[in-house]
Formats: sequence, structure tokens, C-alpha cells
Amino acid sequence: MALIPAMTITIVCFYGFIIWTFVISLTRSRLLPVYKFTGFDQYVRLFANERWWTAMQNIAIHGFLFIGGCIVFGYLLAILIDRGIKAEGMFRTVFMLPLSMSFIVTGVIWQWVMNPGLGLQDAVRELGWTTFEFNWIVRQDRAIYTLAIAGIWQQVGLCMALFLAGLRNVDPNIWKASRVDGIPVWRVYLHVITPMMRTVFFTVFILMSAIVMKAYDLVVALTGGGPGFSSDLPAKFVVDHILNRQELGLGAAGAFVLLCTVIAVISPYIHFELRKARDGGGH
Amino acid sequence: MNGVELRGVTKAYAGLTVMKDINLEIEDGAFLVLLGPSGCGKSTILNMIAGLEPVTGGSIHIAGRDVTELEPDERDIAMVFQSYALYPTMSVRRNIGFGLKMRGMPKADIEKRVDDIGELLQITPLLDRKPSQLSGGQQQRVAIGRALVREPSVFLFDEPLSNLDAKLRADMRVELKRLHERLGRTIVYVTHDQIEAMTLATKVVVLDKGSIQQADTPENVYRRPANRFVASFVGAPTMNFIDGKLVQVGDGIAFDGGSGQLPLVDLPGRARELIGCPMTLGARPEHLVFDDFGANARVLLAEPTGPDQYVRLAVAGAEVTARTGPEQHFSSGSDARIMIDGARVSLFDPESGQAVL
Amino acid sequence: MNGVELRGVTKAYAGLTVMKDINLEIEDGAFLVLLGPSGCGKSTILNMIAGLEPVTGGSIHIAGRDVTELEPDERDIAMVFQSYALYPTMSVRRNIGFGLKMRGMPKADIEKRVDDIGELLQITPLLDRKPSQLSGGQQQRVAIGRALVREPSVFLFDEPLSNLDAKLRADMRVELKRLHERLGRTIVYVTHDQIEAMTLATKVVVLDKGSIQQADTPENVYRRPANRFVASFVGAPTMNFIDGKLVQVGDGIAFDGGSGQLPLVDLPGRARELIGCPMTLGARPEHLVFDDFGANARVLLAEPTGPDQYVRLAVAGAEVTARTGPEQHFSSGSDARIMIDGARVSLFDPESGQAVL
Amino acid sequence: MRFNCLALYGLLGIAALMILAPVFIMVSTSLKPMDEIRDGSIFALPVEPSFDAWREAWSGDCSQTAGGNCGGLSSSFLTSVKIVIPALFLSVGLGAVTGYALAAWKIRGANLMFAALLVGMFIPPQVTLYPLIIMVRELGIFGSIPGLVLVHVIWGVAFTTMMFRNFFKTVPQDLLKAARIDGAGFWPLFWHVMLPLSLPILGVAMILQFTYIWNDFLLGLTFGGRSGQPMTVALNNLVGSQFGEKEYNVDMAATMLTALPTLAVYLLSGRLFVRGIAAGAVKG
Amino acid sequence: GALHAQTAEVLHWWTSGSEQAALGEIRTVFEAQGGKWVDTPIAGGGNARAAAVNRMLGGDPATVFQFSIGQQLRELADQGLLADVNAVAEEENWDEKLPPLIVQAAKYDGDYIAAPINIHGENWMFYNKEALEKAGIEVPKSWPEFVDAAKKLEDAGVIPIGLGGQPWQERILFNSVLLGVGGREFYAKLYSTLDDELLASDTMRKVFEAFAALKPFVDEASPGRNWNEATNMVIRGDAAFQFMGDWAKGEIIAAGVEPGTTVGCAFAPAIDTAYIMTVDAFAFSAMDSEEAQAAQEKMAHVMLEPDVQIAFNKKKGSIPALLDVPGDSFDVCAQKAMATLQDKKTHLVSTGLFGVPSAVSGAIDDSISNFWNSADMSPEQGQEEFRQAISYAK
Ligand SMILES: Nc1ncnc2c1ncn2[C@@H]1O[C@H](COP(=O)(O)OP(=O)(O)OP(=O)(O)O)[C@@H](O)[C@H]1O
Ligand SMILES: Nc1ncnc2c1ncn2[C@@H]1O[C@H](COP(=O)(O)OP(=O)(O)OP(=O)(O)O)[C@@H](O)[C@H]1O
Ligand SMILES: [Mg+2]
Ligand SMILES: [Mg+2]
Repeated sequence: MALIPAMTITIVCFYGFIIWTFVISLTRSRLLPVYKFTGFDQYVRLFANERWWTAMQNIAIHGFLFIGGCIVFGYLLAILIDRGIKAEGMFRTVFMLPLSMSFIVTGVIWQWVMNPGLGLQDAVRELGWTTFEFNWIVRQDRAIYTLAIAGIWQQVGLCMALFLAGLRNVDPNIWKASRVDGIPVWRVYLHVITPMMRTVFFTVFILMSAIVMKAYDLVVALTGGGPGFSSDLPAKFVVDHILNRQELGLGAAGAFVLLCTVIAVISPYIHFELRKARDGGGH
Repeated sequence: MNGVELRGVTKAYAGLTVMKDINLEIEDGAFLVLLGPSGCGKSTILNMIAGLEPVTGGSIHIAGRDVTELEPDERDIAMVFQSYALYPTMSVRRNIGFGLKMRGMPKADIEKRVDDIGELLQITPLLDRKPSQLSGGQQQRVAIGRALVREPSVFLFDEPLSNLDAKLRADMRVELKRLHERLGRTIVYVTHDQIEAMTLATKVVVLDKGSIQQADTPENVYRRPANRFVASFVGAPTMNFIDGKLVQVGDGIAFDGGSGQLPLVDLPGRARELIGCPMTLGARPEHLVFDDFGANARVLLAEPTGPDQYVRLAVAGAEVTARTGPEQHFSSGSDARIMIDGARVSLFDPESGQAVL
Repeated sequence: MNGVELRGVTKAYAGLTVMKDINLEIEDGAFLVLLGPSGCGKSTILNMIAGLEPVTGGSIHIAGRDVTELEPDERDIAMVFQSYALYPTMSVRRNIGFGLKMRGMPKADIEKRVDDIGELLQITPLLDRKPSQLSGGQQQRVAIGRALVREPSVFLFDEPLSNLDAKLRADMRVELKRLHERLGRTIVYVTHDQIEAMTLATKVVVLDKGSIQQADTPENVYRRPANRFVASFVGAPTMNFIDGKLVQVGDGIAFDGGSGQLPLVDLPGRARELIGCPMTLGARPEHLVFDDFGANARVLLAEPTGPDQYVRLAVAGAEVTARTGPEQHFSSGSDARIMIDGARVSLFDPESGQAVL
Repeated sequence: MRFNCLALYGLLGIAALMILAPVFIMVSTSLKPMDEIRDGSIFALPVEPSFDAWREAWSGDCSQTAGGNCGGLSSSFLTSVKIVIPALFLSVGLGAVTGYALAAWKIRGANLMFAALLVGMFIPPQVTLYPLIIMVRELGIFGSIPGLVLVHVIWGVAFTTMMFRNFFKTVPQDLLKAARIDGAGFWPLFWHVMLPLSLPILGVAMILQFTYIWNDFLLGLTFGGRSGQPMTVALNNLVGSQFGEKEYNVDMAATMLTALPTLAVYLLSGRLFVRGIAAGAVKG
Repeated sequence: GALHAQTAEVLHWWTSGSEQAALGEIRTVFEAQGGKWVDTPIAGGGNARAAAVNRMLGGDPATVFQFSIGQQLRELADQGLLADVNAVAEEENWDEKLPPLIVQAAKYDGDYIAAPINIHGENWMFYNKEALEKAGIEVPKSWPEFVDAAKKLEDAGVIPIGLGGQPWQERILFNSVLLGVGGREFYAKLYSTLDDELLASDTMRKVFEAFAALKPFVDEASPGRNWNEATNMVIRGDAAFQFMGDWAKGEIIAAGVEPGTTVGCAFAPAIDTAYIMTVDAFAFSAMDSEEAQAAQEKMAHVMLEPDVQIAFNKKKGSIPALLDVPGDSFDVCAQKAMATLQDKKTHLVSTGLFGVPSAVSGAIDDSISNFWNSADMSPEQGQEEFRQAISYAK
């Protein structure tokens, strides 16, 4: 039937590969897959690796900041645009412009902008504010935040579009009712509209988490994981080890742990989907 | 002194005039129904009264105060929408109390007011549900509760019952009527259902294409429609119209539809002046009576509805509907004799459509 | 021989039985109306006949053929939906012709059939529009056209008029009736509007909670409801019910509601057998007549609707509605005297709700 | 009101500036000669704007490249187009059909299948490169455009399916019933009724998939082989050289050139995009 | 068909102008000798290596591909994915002509699995003469001297070290310090044995101390900077020193400066003279077609032809892999390197060439970079972490 291609892809490619990854993680494969099993050694090595833990900690920080930032800024922009402004089309287009660029390009540009010697800090200091500091990208304790900045810059447009579409679906009579009730606009957004947008928030959350989980290009182009490995992310850790370090087994172990994390994160969504379908009935 | 007055109100959207010079006075405690076909401007008038749409010209007064420039919440009004517009994520209790909370009323007072309203509208057991867990009629009640709780001087209703099924609509109609009698507040009510207009209103305003066609008591609107539009819009089945002229037949007057004459018994005396002029006769179905001395007619179709029977007839070259009791059986194609109650007919100028009698 | 027959049909959703043992015979050429409150299973029956829902038990026969296992398009039926369900991206022409195209009919033949249908339904000028460019009534006609064009032996209609406004609904009703008379095909029609059921049906089936309450001619359903549910569901305003018992008063019989007696003139003779038993009296509003020899009543509320007037009264300890002409004026709180037409009342067993007379 | 309005435009303006600043840097850098770049601030406007860098990025500068690879980006532009078009149509098409099957037909376990598919959206493609390589090799299409297209379809189908399924779930049941009575089976229903309905969502899916596929580097590099290297790989060759001199103006011009098709898509279809999303991508 | 030109697809990561020009020298000769060259450039060593491996796995290998000599290549050989070039090597006597350490690295199981075509030096120190004059200092000969000089440079408003803050660049600096403080024997022993005792030794601690002492002399914008930007800082005089391989000469020449004039070259301060060699090499895929095998042999032959070696290396900025090639046409820095290498005791190789698995060299990079970039790590901690990282990765 029509589902066969997609199901083949799902079963063979997604799940087959996940299992393969798990199997490899139990071997001592280096550059190429070899099937000599060593039990959970790779996991022991993985969990003893400081860089891995930094990466895991970073994905939490980055995920929180990036997803949070996209949601907050995307929603705010959508609200501003939804207030019935002129030139709406222009603003919308501008905000979606970065979407057309790849993460590599985004990373390169922002590396310039945030480079203290070249970019913003330098430019502001030249304007006369000589104590201005914006050197996060070179600070081990701050570099991870720059990833979120660049990521938000790129994805905020998509979030804005999703939220805007959601806002447009709100019954205009709700607005009338709240005006008659004399409720200030910001409170309407806070108490009435925002709770109504739950599914949109959910969609945005899922899309953005998928991006966080796969974040590789952006790190490479922006910070290269540095200074040191302070802005490393699991996807980069895994790819580095699989492709550049002859540590296929270790990389696979990392990948498998990452995938388990993914499943833990999205299983609420899956649950939500299933439950909604069951309750939904006629809708 | 909580009446509403519209003085020379006009409204244009992007240069296109949709309301022309509306003058309307709504007395304190009135139940005014705005009736008209879709797109005639009923909601626009309501929104202008509420302050949700600015007027293009003219002014609006509520309780003697010029409110033309005020915000909706400063106008001392409350509004109920066709789609209810309940806040979907809040419980019924919060829906009703939200406006009060925003005004900074203390929590305990809000609770009390909401409880009172809940009792009044018999929705106490529903107070902790979400709107999506309510039936249409219950949602409707909550929407009314949300309006009531603020105790405004004027209530505005925009087709509040049109989403309900027939039976529930009938029940809610009675409830609204009682509510109005009990509260004695001014109500402006939009509908396109004549039964609602007839049963609820103390005054009906019939609108068409952005202007007032007739503003009068329901009875007069039904009995003495100001023009052909009002006549055809109000009443179901609709009024029968026959083009022709009045003729003198012996002692009495009859209506000549071209291919046959209809005797009009009890026609008011001044109708004599109109004899000979081209004319449109308007007669409601219930005023067509089967009578052996009436004009010849042929039965086309009989529709028994339970308490009544609608009979479509061909008479005097026109097709008309008569309403009668369910007892008599009419078979399609059979002959009948029909008489029109002359005291109840309307006569319209065929050119302008204005009532001449 | 194009009738439809349901034999012992049951239906369960996920183990929950929603239709219990439905037996129904629909004669060739009948106009059968399924009437009932929301959720009673009307659409489910229709969907089972159409083959859109499998039956859980029993069998369905169309034109003598067991179609229980057939696909919808093999059953020789056509269906019209409440939401019209027109294909939004196709022109009217393609909408109507789509079913024929799916059957592989040659293009030229389709064109011809569609044109014929267009003429029949007077939508020829609309054939090249998209559904979104049509009014509700026009969409309705297209939906009917889409059903007609396939010339099936059975038509199924699921609340086809409920999205239309009152006036248009009345017009479409007449058109449907004429269409049925002209085509002579079997029609199964779902509605929860009694007027539709009454005027259109040759046979009405009243459903409640998944089982048939009464299946009879419209007249009998209205006049002789099989039980209290049918009595209350059919007719607007609804039938009046008073609990009490029959008593002998002098020569005649009256109904004792506990705090007052109502004389029942012309009660059929066999009612005498019921004297003394607890009983629910059912009387339709039009059978409550104002009569100086009637029982004492107090006017609560009078609602003039145009052609009629509904008067709510307190009588014999119960609250009832009477229908009368619009002429007489009733003021709330005044007294009146009311008489019930005994030849028209129903009597129900208060326990089972079944009609005993 | 007046103040509110000013604040509104002010905020939007600031946001727009912040979004546009990096783009401005790209454009202005690409128009500067190298000396200006070495000495000046990245925010400075070009003193003597010139399109030399663009020319070089597009057609290459063969004077110094005796290695034989001096094609610039122009040579791989066509390759990219050859990859994107089939991959786009196949991945969106497959997503549409799958989404349709999952949403419109009663298939046992449809939700489970959908959930299973969703997981695919979260797997970083790099992680499963090796098995994918082996699989594509076994199919005999490794190192060719068909192989690359297949891989793009694999990695795109979860996303497109999600979009379409969520949209098709909002189509009224009555419409499906009407089509069944009209005798439309699986494919006619899809082709004549559902697909035309889904145009807005189709637009969104197309735009996003186009962006993803066009911007892909890793899969192109790995599966493209000798003949299937897309524009991003050429871009990387131009800007990513590790031990050579850097020409930032050419880099930026090349970057812009690579991004131009997607940029154009967004500029032309911004409105369509929001409308498409409004039409159903959001409703769960 | 077999009679047609022998076709070699060459996969490499030399995409910049000078690299392309250098490779062009090989190509010209290869084609002149009847070969057909199909060019597949992929920028970035990591990308190119991955692509080469992936294509082998995918069954569509490149005939000849650039690769780093080391453990990765050995594993490919182990899987039978490589062809050897013993025939050419024997005929041309590579064993004698190439530096012994390189020979050792290029062989696996006694077979030549790669053709090393040049030698880059990693322990170079480039400096801006004007900057040094401005601060009034000489080219430092030891690390303590360097620290003194650096302080003076700072006072003169010059950034002492122009460093590109990427792990591999930080490792180059570290290795220079390691060699300078520990000496060449220590360096060689450490990387060839990865001995735990050595890693924990006092010498190692001193290395870390000296390394840490350099931290203040780097500007804050260093992290993430590309090496060529750092080189440009030295050319402009913004920075005084850069520790980088001799490929930096390419950037210097591109800026219109002759190496040895404004920008000088010297070995990084050390207690004894040594040259840390790293090589570019090409490997050959195992292929069935005889034509391809012939092309591979021809390629190996062309790459190590003396004339090609001269022309190629002059453009590349490196020195010939063959030690007996005349060096008079090279620039002063290259001549210095060639002269130094005449003494075999100076021969050292870069980390990877010791046969250290790339997992270990990766771990080394990680821990050096982490130490360099963290503000609050003591040299002892750095040393300990370095030791642990190596022991886990081994
Ligand atoms: N925002 C608007 N912009 C332009 N025209 C409008 C707008 N709102 C309403 N109109 C037009 O004004 C006229 C009156 O509209 P209004 O909504 O008041 O009609 P209505 O009587 O309430 O109709 P309905 O019974 O369908 O609700 C219509 O012709 C409508 O097209
Ligand atoms: N897919 C389904 N799954 C479970 N229960 C269902 C489903 N469809 C209908 N039902 C239940 O079956 C019963 C009959 O539904 P049906 O739609 O036939 O009612 P109806 O008479 O057509 O109502 P309405 O007038 O609202 O259209 C209802 O109780 C409904 O909840
Ligand atoms: Mg309206
Ligand atoms: Mg139904």
C-alpha cells in the first residue's frame, strides 16, 4: 500500500539504524565497523569523558535558551505584527529572511559579529564607548550562549510565522468580548490568548527540539566547540568521534545515549498525539 | 434614564458607506430587536453602540451621555456574541468573574457575584467546567452570565441563539424574555429570526442595506408593514403578493390579478380611493380562508405541519400559500374556493414598494 | 422495487452499543424521515445504509439485494450532507460530474447529464463557479445535484437544510417535496426539525437512544404519539403534560391535576376504563381553547408571534402553553378560562411513558 | 494610542535591524576589495564597491589554479538543481501520500506508525551515515544523484509527513464520505480531492524542504560521489580551505550566491508561507 | 578501455590558490606522461578524509586520495581497502631517500601504503621584525627569554603572540613548548610510548608551567580565530610572533611579503635543534581494474620525481620529501629547514605520525585546548588531565 515506502524508511532507516548504532556501541570499532563485542566498555569510557559531560550539560543549556528564546521572541514578534500594523508583509519577510540561510552561513556571520576584535565590540568601542564588552564567544564560560543567539536569529522567523498563524486563528469575538470587559491588551494576551495557543507552542517546541538535537553545523561554524570544548554539543561530539577520531564505537555509544534522550523528550508528544486521536472522535 | 440614542450615525468601511444616517431612540428598559437579512448592518450597529467600531459620522448617547469617543469598557454596556466567545481555557467561574477581576474587585465579592449569577441562570453545577465541556445552550447561558455579572445599564446581544437547535432556542427565548422582565434593563438584540423578533421585542427595527425600513412594535411590523421588504421579510410562510388592481364588484371591492378576481371582504373604506391604480396586494397565509363563496383556486400542494397545514394554491394568476387547520384533506390538483380577509391585507405601490394601505 | 430494509441491525463503537436491533422497512418511493434528538443515532443509521459504517450485526437490503458487505459506491445510493461536503477545489460542474467520472463514464455523456441537472435545479449559470463563491442555498442545490446526477435508487439526506436560514429552509423544503414527487425515488432523510419531518415525510421514524420509538405517518406521529418521548419531541411549542388522574364529573370526564380539574370534552368512550388510575395527560397548545365554560387559569406570559400567540398559563397546578390567534390581548397575571379538546388529548402511563389512549 | 503605535513600530524596527545587520555585513563585505576588509570595520560601508568578488565566486578565477578546478560555483549550480528538484518532489510527495493515508483512512495502528515516524525527525543524520552508506551501496546507487535523492527523501519524509498528516486531520469527515460514495478510491480521492485541498500546506512543505535540501552539505558530500557534488560543497571548497589564503569578499559573495535561490523563495512567498501555516500546520 | 589514458581520480583538500598551483605541477607532469587526471577537491581535511573513507565503503573509491599518514590509514589497510605502491618505492629506493621516521610511518606491515610527497615543519616561529625592533628585543632562544621579550612587547603595545585559538593551533604551540622545554628526546619518547611515568614526570610539569606562562600574551579575540588571520596580524605588525607550520609562508607571500624580510622565520625556542616534521601524503585505493592500478603507479612515480618535488614544494611552501634534492632555488626558511634535516638527530615528527590512534591525538587536542582556555586551571591540574585523557583514549 501507499504506506509501504514511508514505513520501510521508518523501520529500516530509523529503527534499523538505531539498532545498528547500539550494536556498534557494544564493539570496539574504531574507523570502520568491526563486530568484536566488548560489552559496555564504550559506555564506561563515554561516561568517564569530561567532554561528553560538558556536551550534555551544554545541550541542556542550549536547548533551554534556544527553544525558550525562539518561543519568547517569536511570540513577541508575532504579537507585534498581529497588532494590525502597516507594512506587515515587509516585517514578516524580513523576520523570515534568515531562515533561508544554512546554519553554516549563520555560524560564519555571527562568528564575525561576535568576535571581539572584529565585530560588535570593536565597532561599539570605536564609537567611543571604550569599556563596552561583548566577548562571550571567546569566554569559556559564555561561549555556549552565543550558540543560542545565532540559532535564535536564524529560527525566530519560523516561530514567528507559526505563532502568527495561530493568532490569526483566534476568534475575533474573543477580542471584542475582552474589550467590552475592559481588559488591557497585555492581560488578554497573557490570560486568554496564550493559553489558547497551546498546540502552537507545542508544535514550535517539537520543531525546535529537533533542531537542538541535530545541532552540528552551527557549532562547527560558530565556535568550533571552543574555547576548549566549552561549547561542544553531543551531536558534534558524536560526529567528531565517528568521522574524525576513529572512535566509531564511542561515537555510537554517544549517539545511542543521545537518541534515548530524544525519545525521552518527545514521548510526551507522542503520548499527546495518541491520546488526542482517541478522545477526538468526530473532530 | 438608561436609554440609547443614535443620532445621524453613518458608517463607512474603506470609503464604502454601509450605514446611512441612522437615527434611533431606544427607551430605557426597552427590548429592541434589530432584524434584517445577512449583511444589512445589524452587527455593525451593535458594534458601534458597544464602541468596538468607531462611527464615521453622528453620535451615540447612552443614558444621556455622549459616548461616541469612549472605549467599550467605559460605556456601561455588556455584550453577548453569537459564537459565545467564551475564553476557552478558563473555567466557567473564571469566565464570568474575569471582567470583575480586571476591574480589581476583591476576590470574595467576585465569588459571591458569580455564585449569584450561577444560581440565577441555573448553571451552578457547571461552574467548574471548561466551556468545551458544555452543550451549546449551557455555553449560551455562561455567555449571558458573563454579561450579567457586570450589571451594565445596556445589554447587547448579537444573534445569541442562532447556534442552538430549534427546541433549545425556544426554551432560551422564554428565559431571555423572563430575564428582561425581571431585570428591566435596556436590551439591544440582533437576530434574523422573525419568531425571536416577534416574541421578544418591545420594539422591532427592520433593516435593509444599511438603512432602517421600519421601527415599530412587533405587532405593527407584522400587521402594517411599512413596505414590501418588511412585509416579505417578516412572517413564515412569507406573505403572498399579487400584482393587479382594485376593482369595484357590485357593492364590494375585489382585487383583479389579471386572470381572475379575488373578493376582499371588509376592506377599509379609504381603499375606494385606490380603485383602478396598479397595485400589489399583500396577504398573509393565515388571512386566506377557504370559503365556499370565495374565488376559484386550484390546490397545488398541501403540507401538513402538525398543528397547521400549508396549502399552495393557484389563484387569480398567482401562486399563493394559505394556512389552515390540519383536519381538512386537500389533494393536489383539486379545486378550492378562497376568500381573503380584506381587513388584514396590505396594499403596496408596485413602483416604490411603499405601503399605501 | 427500490426499497430499503434493515433487519436486526445493531451497531457498537468500541464495544459501546449505540444502535439496538433496528428493524425498518422503507417502501419503494417512500420519503422516510428519521427524526430524533442529537446523538440518537440518526446519522449512524444513514451511514450504515450508505455503507460508510459497517454494521455490527444484522443485514441491510437495498432493492431486494443484500448490500451489507458492499462498498458505498456499489450500493446504488447517493447522499447529501449537512455540511454539503462539496469538493472545495472543484468547480460546480466538476463537483457534480465527479462521481460519474469515477465510474468511467465518457466525458461527453457527463457533460450532458450535468447540464440537464443544472437546468433541473436552476443552477446553470453557476456551473463554472467554485463552491466558495456560492450562497448557502446554492451550495445546497449543488449538493443535491451531485446526488441526482447518478440516478441512484435511494437518496440519503443528512440534515440537508439545517445550515440554511429560516426563509431559505422553507423554500428548499418545498423544492425537495416537489423533487420527490417528480422523481418518485426512495428517500431517507435525517432531521431534527419537526416541521421538516411533518411536511416532507410519507413516513416518520422517531428515534431515541438508538432505538425506534415510533414509525408511522407524520399525521399519526403528531396526533397519536406512541409514548411520552415522541409526544414531547414532536411539535412546537411542545405538548403540555399534566400529571394526575381522570375523574368523573357529572356526566362528563375531567382531569384532576391535584389542585384543580380540567373538563375534557369529547373524550373517547374507552377512556372511562381509565378513570381513577394515575395518568399523564398530554395536550397540544392548539388544543387548549379559551372558553368561558372552561377551567380557571392564570395568564403568566403572552408571546405574540405574528400569526399566532402563545399564552403560558397556570392551570390545575401545572404550567401549560396555549396557542391562540393574535387578536386577543392577555396581560400577565390576569385570569382566563380554558377548555381542552378531549378528542385530541393523549394519555400516558406515568411509569412507562407509553400511550394508553 | 499614538504612543502605543510609536512603541510598536519602534520595537519592530529594532527587531528588523537586528535581523538585517548580519545580512548587511555579508552584502557589504562581498562588495569590498580585500584591503578594505583587512583594515576596516565589518560594519563599514564599502568605499569602492565592486562586483569582482561576485564574478569570481560565480565563474572562478582560473589564472592561479593550475589544479584544474576553477569552475567557481556555476558548475555545481546545475548539479544542485538536479538534486533538489527530484528530492523535493519525492520527499514532499511521499510525505503527502503518507500523511494522507495516516489521516484519512482508518488504518489500524496509524497513530503508532505516525509516532514511530516522528522519531526520525530527531535523529542527527551524521550518526547513521555508515549504515546508510552500506544500504545505498547495496542498492547500487552510491555516488550518484539518484542515491543522493534517496537519502534526502529518507531524511525529509518524517517532517513532511507530520505537516501533511496534521493538515489532513482537519479535513471534514463528510468530505471523505462524499468521495467514497462517489466511488473515489484511495488514489482518486488523494489526487482529485485531498491534494488540491492541501495546496497551502504543500507550499509550506515545499519551501521548507527546498531550504533544507538546498542548504545540505553533509549528505551531498557523502553521497554525491564524483558527479553529484552540490553547490554547498563547492561553496565549502571556496571558503573552507584550511591552509590557504582567505578572500573574505569572495567567500561572502559565494555564500550569498548559494543562498540566493532560497532567499528568492522566501522573498516571493512570504505571504503564502504564513497563510499556509495558518491553514493547518499549526492545528495539531 | 585499457588502451586509453590511465585515468586517476584524485581526491584532495587542497582548494586554496597556492595549494591548487602546487598540485597543478604534479598534474601537468602526470598528464604529460599520458595519464588522465580527474580532480575532486573537498575543502577541509576532515571532510575530505571522511569523504574518501565513505566512498570506499560505498564501493565508489577515488583512485588516489590525499590522506594523513597514521593510524587511520593503517586501519584502512588492515581492512584491505588500500593498494600498496611497493613496486615504485623499490624501484626508486624510497627507503633510502626519505627520512627514516617518515618511511616508518608510511609503511604498514612492510608495505608502502602511502606516498609522502613533502615535509612541513611544525615548530616554526614567525615574527615581525619591525615589532621586535620597536620593543627593542632580539629573537628569543629559550622560553624564559621569550617571556621577557613578550613583556617588553606588551609594553610597546604589540600583541606578543598572534594565536589562532583552535585546538590544533594550540597543540602546535604546545608541542613547540614541549620540544623547547623537554628536548627532542623527551618529545620523541613521550609520543612514541605515551608512557604514564613520563606523563607524570617533573619535566612534563615544567612544560605545562612554561605553556601556562604564555597565556597572558595572547589577545582576547584569539579563540576561534583562523591561523591565517593570526598570520596577517604578524604581517601587519599587530602581533609579534606566531607559532605555526611553514604553510604560513603561503599567506605571507600572498600579502606581498618575501619570507625572511619583514617577516622572519626561526625555530621556536628550544634547548636543542629539532624539526617537527609532518607530511602530506597520498594513498591508493584497492581497485580491480588494471588500468587504475597502472594509473596509481604512475601517480606514485610522478609525485616523487625530483623535478616535480622541487616545483611542487616551492609553491606549497614545504620542502621536498626526498632529502637529496638540491635546495638552492628555495626561500631562506626552506633552505634552513633542508640544512637542518641533513642531521638525522633533528628528525622529529608530529603527534599523529607516531602511530598514535587518532582517538588519542584527539584527546590530546581536547585536553590541551581545555587547559589553555580555562582561566583557573593550574599546570598540575592540566598535566593530570592530560595524562588521564591519554590513558582513557589509549
Ligand atoms: N471590517 C469590514 N470591512 C469592510 N466591510 C465590512 C466590514 N465589516 C462589515 N462589513 C460590511 O458591512 C455590511 C454590514 O455588515 P454586518 O456584519 O453589520 O452585517 P449583519 O447584518 O450583522 O450580517 P449577519 O447577519 O450576516 O451577521 C456588510 O455588507 C459587510 O460586508
Ligand atoms: N466514531 C464514533 N465513535 C464512537 N462513538 C460514536 C462515533 N460516531 C458516533 N458515535 C456515537 O453514536 C451515537 C449516535 O451518533 P450519531 O452521529 O448517529 O447521532 P445523530 O443522531 O446523527 O446526532 P446529530 O443530530 O448530533 O447529528 C452518539 O452517541 C455518538 O456519540
Ligand atoms: Mg452579524
Ligand atoms: Mg448526525
